[in-house]
Amino acid sequence: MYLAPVMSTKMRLLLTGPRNAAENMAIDEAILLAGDVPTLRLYEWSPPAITIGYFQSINEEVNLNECKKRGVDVVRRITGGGAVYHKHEITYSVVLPEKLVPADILESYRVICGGIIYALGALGINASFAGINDILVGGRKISGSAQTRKKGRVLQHGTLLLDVDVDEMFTLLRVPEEKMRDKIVKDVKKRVISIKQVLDNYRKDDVIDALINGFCKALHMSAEEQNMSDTEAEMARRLAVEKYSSYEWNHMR
Amino acid sequence: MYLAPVMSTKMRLLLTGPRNAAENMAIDEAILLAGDVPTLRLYEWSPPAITIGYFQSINEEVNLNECKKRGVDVVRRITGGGAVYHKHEITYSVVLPEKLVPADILESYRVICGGIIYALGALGINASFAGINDILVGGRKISGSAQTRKKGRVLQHGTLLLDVDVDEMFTLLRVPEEKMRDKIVKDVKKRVISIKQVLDNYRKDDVIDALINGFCKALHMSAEEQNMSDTEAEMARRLAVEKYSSYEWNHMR
Amino acid sequence: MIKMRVGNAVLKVSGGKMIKVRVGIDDGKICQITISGDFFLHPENKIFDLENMLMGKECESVERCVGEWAKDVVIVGATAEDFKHVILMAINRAK
Amino acid sequence: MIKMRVGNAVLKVSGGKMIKVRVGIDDGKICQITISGDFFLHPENKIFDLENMLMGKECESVERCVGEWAKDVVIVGATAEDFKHVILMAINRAK
Repeated sequence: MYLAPVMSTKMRLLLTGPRNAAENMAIDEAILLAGDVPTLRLYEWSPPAITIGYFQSINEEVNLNECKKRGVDVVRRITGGGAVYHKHEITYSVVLPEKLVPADILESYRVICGGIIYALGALGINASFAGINDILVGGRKISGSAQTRKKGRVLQHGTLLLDVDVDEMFTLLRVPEEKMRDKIVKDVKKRVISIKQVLDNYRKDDVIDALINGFCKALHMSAEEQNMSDTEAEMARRLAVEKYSSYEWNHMR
Repeated sequence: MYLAPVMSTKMRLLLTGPRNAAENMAIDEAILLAGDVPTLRLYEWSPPAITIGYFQSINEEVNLNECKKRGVDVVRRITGGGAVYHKHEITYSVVLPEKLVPADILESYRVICGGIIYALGALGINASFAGINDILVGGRKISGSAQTRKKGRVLQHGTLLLDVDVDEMFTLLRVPEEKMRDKIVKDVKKRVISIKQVLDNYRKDDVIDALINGFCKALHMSAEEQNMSDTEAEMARRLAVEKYSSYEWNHMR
Repeated sequence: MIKMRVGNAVLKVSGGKMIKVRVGIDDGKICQITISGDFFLHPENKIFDLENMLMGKECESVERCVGEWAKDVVIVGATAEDFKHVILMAINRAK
Repeated sequence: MIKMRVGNAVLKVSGGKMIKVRVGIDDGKICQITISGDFFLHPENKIFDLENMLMGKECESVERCVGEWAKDVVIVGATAEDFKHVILMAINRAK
C-alpha cells in the first residue's frame, strides 16, 4: 500500500554543480557540521575524481601516478566504504538530524536510498535495494552510498551512475592482486550498470529533477532551493584547503 | 673573540606559560603560519606530554594506554625528529624569516641553538653543540631541537631539561625491541642530564631570563614581551581542536 | 638488527567487504598494527582505539580486546568475528 | 586468499637516527609501503611523494626512484643511501 508523503517538513536544496574533489568533500562536511536544517545537495565532479573510504589506504587503492597523469583528483572521504570513480554521475548528499531517521544504520540506509529508487522509478527504471546500501537495476549496481553520524546529525552521500567506463576506472584503481586484474575487471563490468545503458535517451536535468522529487517522497519533505550559509561556505573553503587538500588527511592510512 | 651583538632587529617575546600539548603545538604552528614578526616563545607543559616527530608512528613510539592512565598528553609535531617527554623543562620556539638564518639547515640549527648555549653559560654551565641539534653538558644531552620551514619562515622549537626521570619516561615510551629495554634505559640514563643535576640550586625564572638573553645574543636581536595577535590566537585555538586533538593527525603514521 | 616479524592478511567477508590487517610482533606481543578496508564503522575514529588497544598485547588477547571494543561501536558490512579472524590470520603469518 | 608478502626493516644510521620501512610485494612489485622514523626531511610531506613514487614499481627501481626523489628534498640525520638501503632490506625480507 502506497502512502502519500506528508510534506510537512521543509528541506533545503543545494545545487552546487560540478566542483573539484576537495571542495565537494569539504561542502559535505561543512553542511554536516555547521548546517542546522535538513538538506539535500546534488552535485557533480570536475575534474573527475576518485574518493576512497575513511579506512582505506590511498596507495593500496589508487594508482596516484596514473591519476596525476590523467588529471583525476583523489580524496579521502569522512565516510567508510570503498573507492569510487566519480565521472559521469549525479552525486547526492542528505544531511538530517538523527531523530528524523531510523536509529538503526541499515534501516536508515534503506529509507534514504528510497529517494533514488523513487527517482529511477519516475524515469521508468525498475530498481531495488540490496545489501547494505546498493541500488540494483537488473541485478547490477547503479548506485552506492555511505553514511556517517556526527553531532546528532546524519550525512549520507552517494552516487547515481549516468555512464560508466570500467576499463578507464581500473587504469586508476589498483586491484588486491595484479594477477587477478583481468578477472576482476571482467567481473565488475558484469556487476555495474548506468542510466545510459538502460535508457535510450535521457536528459541530465530530468535525472536531477527526479532525484529531488524522489528524496522529497522518501523523506516526506518538501524541498526549497537555497544557498549555503556564510558559515558553511567559510568552513567549506577552509576544509577544502586545510584538510581535503592535505597529504596528512588523504594519506592517513 | 667575542663580538657584541648588534641589537638592531626587534623580536617579539611570547611567554605563554604551561599549556596542554595540543595548545602548545597549535600555538607554534599559528605563529609560524600567521605571525609576521621574528618571535621567541618560551613555554611549559601541563599536563606533562609526549610529542612525536612528524614521521613517527604514534603506536610504535608511545604506550598510549599508559599515557592515558597517567594523564600524559600525546601529540604529533609538525617537525621531524624523535619522541620527547616534556615534563620538567623550559621549551622554546623561535620563528624567523628564512632570510635571517643560514639557508643551510645544519648551520641554522647551530646559530639558533647558540641561544641555549649562551643561556647555560650565563647560568655557569659549560655546554657545547653536537650532532645535528643537540646541546651537551659533560658529554650528556641537556637540550634537543627540531626545525621546519614553511612560507618563507623557519620554526625551530626545542627543550631545555630542568629535571629528568628516565625510568618514568620509559614507562611511557616504547623501545624498538622489548628484550633490549633494560639496556636501552641504562644507556639513556648515561646520555642525558638536566640543570638540576648540574646546579645545586636554580630558580626557574633565572633559567627563563637566561634563555631570553641567550637568544637575543645568538640572534643579534632585542626582545620585547607581547601577546599573540588575534589572528594567531584564533588560528591556534582552531588548530588545537581540529588538528592536534584529532586521531587523524596524531595517528597519521 | 631488530627482530620484529611482520604479517599481513586480507579477509573478504560475505557481502564483499574487505578487511586488511598488517601486524608486527616483538617478543610475542603486537608492536605494530594497521587495519584498513572498505567496511563501515561508527564512529569512524574508533578504528584507532582498536589499534591502540591491541598494541603491546599478547596474541592470545586479541579475541577479548576485539570483543570489548565491539561493544562501543557499530560495524556495518562486517562483524566483530571477522575482525578477530583477520587479525589472528595476520598474526599467524608473522610468526 | 591474497598472496601479497610483507617485509619490514629498521635501520639505525650513524648519529643514531632510525628509518623504519614496511613493504608489501605483489607480483614482484611494491604494493604497500610506509616509511617512518626520527629523521628530518624538508619539506616534511615529501615523504608521501617517495611512498607514492615507489608504489607499483619493481624492486629493481628503488635505487633510481630514491635518487630522483632525493634531488628535491633535504634529508637531515640520514642520507638518500640510507633510505635506499633500508627499503631494499625490507623488500628482501618480503621475498
